[in-house]
Amino acid sequence: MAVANYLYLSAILFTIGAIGVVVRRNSIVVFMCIELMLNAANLAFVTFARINGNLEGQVVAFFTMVVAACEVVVGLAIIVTIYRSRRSASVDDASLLKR
Amino acid sequence: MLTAPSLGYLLLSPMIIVFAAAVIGVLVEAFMGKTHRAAVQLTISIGALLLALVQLWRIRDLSSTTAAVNSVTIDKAGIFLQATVVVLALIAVLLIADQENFTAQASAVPGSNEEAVALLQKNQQTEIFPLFLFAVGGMMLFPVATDLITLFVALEVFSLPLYLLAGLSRRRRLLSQEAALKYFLLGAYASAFFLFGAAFLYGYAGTISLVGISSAAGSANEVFLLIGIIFVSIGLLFKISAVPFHSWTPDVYQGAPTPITAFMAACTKVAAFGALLRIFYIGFAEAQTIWQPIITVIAILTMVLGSVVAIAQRDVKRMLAYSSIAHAGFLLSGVVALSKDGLAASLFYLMAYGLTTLAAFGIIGLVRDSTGEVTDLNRWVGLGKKSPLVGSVFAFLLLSFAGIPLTSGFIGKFAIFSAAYQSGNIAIVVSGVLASAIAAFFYIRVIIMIFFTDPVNDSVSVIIPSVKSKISISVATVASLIFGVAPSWLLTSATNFATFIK
Amino acid sequence: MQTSENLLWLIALPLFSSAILLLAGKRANSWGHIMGTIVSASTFTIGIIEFFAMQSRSEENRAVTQKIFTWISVGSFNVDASLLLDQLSICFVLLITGVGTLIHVYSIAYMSHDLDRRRFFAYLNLFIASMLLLVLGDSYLNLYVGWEGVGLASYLLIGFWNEKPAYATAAKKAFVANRVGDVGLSLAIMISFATFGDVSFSGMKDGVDQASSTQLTAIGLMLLLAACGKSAQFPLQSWLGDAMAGPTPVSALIHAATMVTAGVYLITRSNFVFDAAPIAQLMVLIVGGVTLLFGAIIGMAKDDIKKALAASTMSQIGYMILATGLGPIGYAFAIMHLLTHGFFKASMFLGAGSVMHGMKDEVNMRKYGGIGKFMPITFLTFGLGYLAIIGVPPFAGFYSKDKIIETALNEGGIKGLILGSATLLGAMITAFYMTRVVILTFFGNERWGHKDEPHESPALMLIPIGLLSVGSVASGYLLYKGDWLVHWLEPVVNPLKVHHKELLPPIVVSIMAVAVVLVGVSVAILKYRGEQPDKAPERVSVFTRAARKDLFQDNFNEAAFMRPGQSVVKNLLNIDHLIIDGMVRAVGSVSLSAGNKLRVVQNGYVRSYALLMVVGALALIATIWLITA
Amino acid sequence: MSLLTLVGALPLVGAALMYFIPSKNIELVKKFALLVTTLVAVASIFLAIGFDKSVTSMQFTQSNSWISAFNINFAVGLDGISLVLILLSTILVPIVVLATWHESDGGRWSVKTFYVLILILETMMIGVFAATDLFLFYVFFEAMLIPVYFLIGGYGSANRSAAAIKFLLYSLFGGLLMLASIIGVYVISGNQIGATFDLTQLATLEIDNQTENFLFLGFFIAFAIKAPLWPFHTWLPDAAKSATPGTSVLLLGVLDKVGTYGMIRFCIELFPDASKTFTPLIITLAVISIIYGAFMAIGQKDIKGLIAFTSISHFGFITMGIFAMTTQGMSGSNLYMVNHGFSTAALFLIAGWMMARRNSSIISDFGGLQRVTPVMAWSFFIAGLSGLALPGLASFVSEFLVLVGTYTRYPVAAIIGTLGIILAALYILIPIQKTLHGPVTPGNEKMTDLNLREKIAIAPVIAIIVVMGFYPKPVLDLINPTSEKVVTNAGFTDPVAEVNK
Repeated sequence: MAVANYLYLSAILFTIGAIGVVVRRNSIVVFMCIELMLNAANLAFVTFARINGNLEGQVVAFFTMVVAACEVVVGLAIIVTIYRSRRSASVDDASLLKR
Repeated sequence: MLTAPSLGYLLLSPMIIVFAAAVIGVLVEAFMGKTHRAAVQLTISIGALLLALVQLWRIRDLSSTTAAVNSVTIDKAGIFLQATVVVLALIAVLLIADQENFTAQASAVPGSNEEAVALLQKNQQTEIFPLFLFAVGGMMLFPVATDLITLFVALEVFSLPLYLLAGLSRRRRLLSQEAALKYFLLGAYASAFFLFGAAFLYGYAGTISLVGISSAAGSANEVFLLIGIIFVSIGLLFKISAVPFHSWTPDVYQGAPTPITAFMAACTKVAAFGALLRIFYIGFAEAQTIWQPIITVIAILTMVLGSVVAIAQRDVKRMLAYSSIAHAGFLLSGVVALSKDGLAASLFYLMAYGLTTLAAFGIIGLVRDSTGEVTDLNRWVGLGKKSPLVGSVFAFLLLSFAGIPLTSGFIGKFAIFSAAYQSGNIAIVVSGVLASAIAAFFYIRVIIMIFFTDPVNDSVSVIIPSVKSKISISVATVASLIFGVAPSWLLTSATNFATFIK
Repeated sequence: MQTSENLLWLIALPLFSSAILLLAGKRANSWGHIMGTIVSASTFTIGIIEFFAMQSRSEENRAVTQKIFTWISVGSFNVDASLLLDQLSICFVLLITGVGTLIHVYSIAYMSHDLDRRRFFAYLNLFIASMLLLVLGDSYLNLYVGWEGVGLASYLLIGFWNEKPAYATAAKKAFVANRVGDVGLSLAIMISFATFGDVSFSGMKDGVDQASSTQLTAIGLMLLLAACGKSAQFPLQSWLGDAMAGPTPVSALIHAATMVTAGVYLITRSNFVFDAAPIAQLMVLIVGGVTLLFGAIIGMAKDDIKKALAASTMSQIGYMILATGLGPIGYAFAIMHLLTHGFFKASMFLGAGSVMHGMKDEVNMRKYGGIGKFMPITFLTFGLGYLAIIGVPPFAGFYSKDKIIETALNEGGIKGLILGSATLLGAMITAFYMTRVVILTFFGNERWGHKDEPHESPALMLIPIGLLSVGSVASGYLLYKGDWLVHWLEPVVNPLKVHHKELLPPIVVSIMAVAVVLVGVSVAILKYRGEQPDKAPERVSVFTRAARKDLFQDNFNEAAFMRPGQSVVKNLLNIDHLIIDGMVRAVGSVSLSAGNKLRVVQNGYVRSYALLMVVGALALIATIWLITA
Repeated sequence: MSLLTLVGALPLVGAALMYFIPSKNIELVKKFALLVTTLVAVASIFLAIGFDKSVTSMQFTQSNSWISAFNINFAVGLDGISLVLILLSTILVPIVVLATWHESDGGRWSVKTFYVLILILETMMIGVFAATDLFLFYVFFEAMLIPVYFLIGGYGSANRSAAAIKFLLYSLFGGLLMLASIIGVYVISGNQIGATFDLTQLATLEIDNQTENFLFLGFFIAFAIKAPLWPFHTWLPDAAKSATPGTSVLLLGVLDKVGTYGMIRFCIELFPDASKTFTPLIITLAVISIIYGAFMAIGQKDIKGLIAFTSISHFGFITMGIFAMTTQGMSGSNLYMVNHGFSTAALFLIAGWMMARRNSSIISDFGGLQRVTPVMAWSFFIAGLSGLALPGLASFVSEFLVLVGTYTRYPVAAIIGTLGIILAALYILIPIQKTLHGPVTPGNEKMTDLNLREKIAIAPVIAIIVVMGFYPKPVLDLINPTSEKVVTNAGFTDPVAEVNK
């Protein structure tokens, strides 16, 4: 299998994630979509590491995972707090701030 | 045989101090009783920032590309930007120190008993200080980071605390939490774009260092470079609130606790622009024919849209949010200029804008009624009558935003447009001045409301600020005034410090 | 050229006097009129002294100058405040100060009941100063100052009783009409500067040979326009009738004897321009001819004694203007008629004032009748003036008018025929309307109803009238005798430069002139003998109606200028508000509504913000793709 | 430190000293303001005495580095043009202070604030005319707006805040366009001779045509708004109607002169070629202003609006004279700036007294004032006569010089402009008839005449109007050398008279 295909896969995953953020309402799902995008980027890094023949990309992937984990912590904290206040995880409900 | 990587501790010391203080802050939060905790936290924060500043002063003439292996470049511009962040943070922390803006217990459900009890018992949590310090640390790291992963990490390090800080308001907690959620989701979304772009830059250059990307010019995979530039730019443009990645700004500025908005508006801009400048000046310098036109268009769109929409705002924080969008547009002209002058102008502008912004939001925090801050502009009418001093100061700050001579805003605008003109970007200069004219309209409208409209008889009043706020606001205002009347020192410094090394 | 230190005093004395009277306020009420009169008399004295001094010098040394200071000096534009007294100006100086002084004296009595008499004298002094500056200025710009100065004095005096809105309006009308003429003078000066690089009389005279005829014609036409404004010549004549709103001494001094003749002075002074600009000269003839008939026709229908006299003034100045259009010889005759007219018209105006004084300020001749026997002296002096104006030998008007008719006829050809007929016709009409005035006023049935009997005016009024009527009897002959005036003015206007062939012997012309006068008088006597109604008859011919309406001059001005002007103003007010300011406001409201529209995008939904980012990303990709492709 | 700097700084020092005067002591505040402004006037007269007429270069110069990063200097100096304008400003201010003694009493803010603003404004006015550094000029030019804005907005009459904002936005818009041009000039200087804002150096730049045209326009539009020239004028009537008479005097009499001054000092001196290119357009606009302003003035019902529109007409004359590019036009325009300043001051101050007494600014509310208040009426009348450029009064000399100067180069424009003098008669005499003549309008019977303070305030203005009409030489002597230099440097020579060719 050509290495380039991994890039296509990565692009597809990223696109799915990006579209998911736009179309889904549940904040958890939205957040998962973002994670999907991050992982798509990870995939690309790893692929490029392979293409370029150096390890930097793989190192980056590890870093990204750590950072993503931190992001999950913060993100879930926020989402949960909001859920407790509003009894809803829909991102559309949080739309008091506008215009 | 592995050799341990050598770290330039002296050069990194400012950041290390701040991060260390943040960690200590976490420990204090965890183990210290509530009585003196706030004071200790504040002392730690101020102390760390002052110490960092001193360190920055000591290393002001040093530079290195290998301070942290190859990930961090300490150079003149980097030091200036870090110093700017620290100075602004110092002023901001005094605003933040007014605890009563923040929820006593973030975890408590708004309006619940738990919350009420915590308030009653003065059981105020002080996690904002460590969070703040982490953010400051990240902001210091961001403009000096010279590889993609460090940039990403720094971005997240200062963003994640900010997401949380945005949700900590004591009053109108629903709005505050909403702001946090929006900021978080959109920020993470933008980070994903950034990371994806970083991947493609890596693919293009075979290295993650900015210098490497720059020297890989002419590599076959031009497409990777393009995708990389676009996506990385999106991540950065989001942080500086450039159109069309600006939507979060008004909502978050409005929803977040005002001291946090102040901090965010001032320092994030410095950090993000610092990184933006470094990436575009170092990493993408060779590809300027590609990005310059795009950034020019974005800059123009940003100034115009920011100014136009600001006209229609009824909320003073939202208005300032749009104003910050417009200013981002002005600052982008410095990026487009791609010259030493452009860099120097940007450095000056960031400092000047940051000071003015801090003071302005500081003042907003003083206008209150029984339920808390009043940000509805219609209720600001006649404020000049109620408190001439606060009215005048705010008017002065607005004039500075508008770029009237004898304010720092004017010098900044002049510097940055000169640089843009010098680099041949006359379109941006003309749009800039026209947008400034539009912008002047809404700044002046507020001045009219404050001074020339009779106050309606309602409960809005200007509270007497705490000493900390007083210091903070007056330092920022006076600095803003000095940099308007006698900007020579800051301008010369900015020029002297306007070098990125590779 | 010799200098004289006295000239400045001619202007300075009355000017200071005027200023003192105005500044002193009520304090000067008791002595203001005395001071005004003394000052006026002293200017006359200076004038006399200068006249005799001048006469005693040889012909080429007669003119004297006095440079007072450098007024304006910018680049090549240099104008001194400098005065020139030559043979031409001395005539005017004497007329102005002489008649002026008499009228001052007259006014002491005439205005004795007016609370503001002091102010009146201040204005009179101001007028004397301005008028003297007008005739003494050695450049067009200096003349211009006097020119507008007399306009101001005229404005102030016409509007002396400006509590009456109609009077204030008349004053304003006079000023504005004069300003139209002033445009001409301004432009003439500008063209002169562009042409000659100089605006002084002597400088321009020296350069006239090198100037192109286009420029000279333009200057001439503009000067004519100026003259039309000041001298109430067609088409700027309409203000003069209304100007009779001023106190009668004013009408006599300013609107009969002196100021309105400034146009004649201007053209005569500019003889070197007109002599070199035939088209302009022809226009002068046309304007003069038209006005002399125009005024005469209006004069036939006027029942207001002052307005009838004003129409007559207009007509007589028409004669003078016409004469100035006749070339070198004409200037002298124009000045001669101007001087004689100054005497007899002033005398008649003052006579009219005397009648009004006796008739409780009634001006309508239909309410007069048979006054002659109550006011014998007034009747006598008025009669002398009457004989002078209609041109009965040997009264003054005969000599001066006769000469104009003669010169006009001598033009020869169609031009001569037309001009000659016009002047003769004018003379006939003059005889008619003046006879009408005399009959309606002094003869016939008494129509003043229940009012008190008219009484003769006090001596202080009668003496000036008497002196003036002496002038109206004798001045003509004195000036005519041995072509005195013609020779006197020769250095200024070169009347003898061109030799005119005489088509008709002078005596034939004189006989013709006297004949038409007799016709005019007879017709008037036939028409106005017997009882006259005390109201103007309603059923009159179209011509009479037109003449009563001043030949529709006001209607014309109203239709041609006032109403279009008003609508321009009205429309501009709207345009300014709706379009020009509107565009500005539109920019504001467009920005505001754009702001409001764009605000809607900010709908609060995270998803749509994300969508906006995606769209932005796609737009960036598309742009880059376009750039690099 | 140059005397000029001292004169300029004096009002600012005065404003600072105001801090020590208790706000309650209104009379002391006013007296102190009067004292300071009078001192400034006296000091500025020393400037005139010490001024060497034979030299065309800047005098009383001083240059200190201000913002070294941009090579910006605090550089001031005087030539004939700026000297007379400074004299105009410094003489008018104490007169305004004295004349409008009670104007600030009913304002939104304290009387003290009013005078502090006036004093600050005076410093700015002096500075704007004295600056020989482009950047410094711009700073004064823009910063000046703020005190005026507060003076209009804080002490004006009805509709003041709308008028104030209109004024400010208009001016800011122009100022920002100018800023773009200033940046352009600065950058070009950096490329050619080393970055500088020094005016004499900037005048030596070689700029390509297209760029020069754009830079010129940036400056010109700013000044055209300030002046104001048709069609940028609509802010002025609103501002003048809403401001207090004293503010209006400073606004029309001095501040607007910055526009015409700028046209000479910057548009023409820095961009002679572009000036040449745009002259036809500008002359056209000027002529339109003359006629348009006059017609609009005729149509005004409000006395302040009337004076504002007459000024627009007069500014048309000034602009026309400037761009006629002849010595006469240039000197005439300069002189006109001074004369218009005093004439308008007289008109506005007296109109202000009339309005204060009647509590109305509608022309038709007055009537018969000549009977009731003769001194006031006479003063108004003389001011009006100067407004219609009656020979013998100040405006005439300047108006005539402008027309003559224009005629030699642009005859058609001058001819149309001359028609303005007919309209001038209408727009002055109609209101004079309505206010001073006719029967006394009900409500005016008890009107009081000018008191001693008012007489003292107006007397010098009237005296200047009269003296300048008869003897403008001293001022022309100051102006002429500079005017000639400007015209020559712009590459023009006066047209030669036909007979001398």
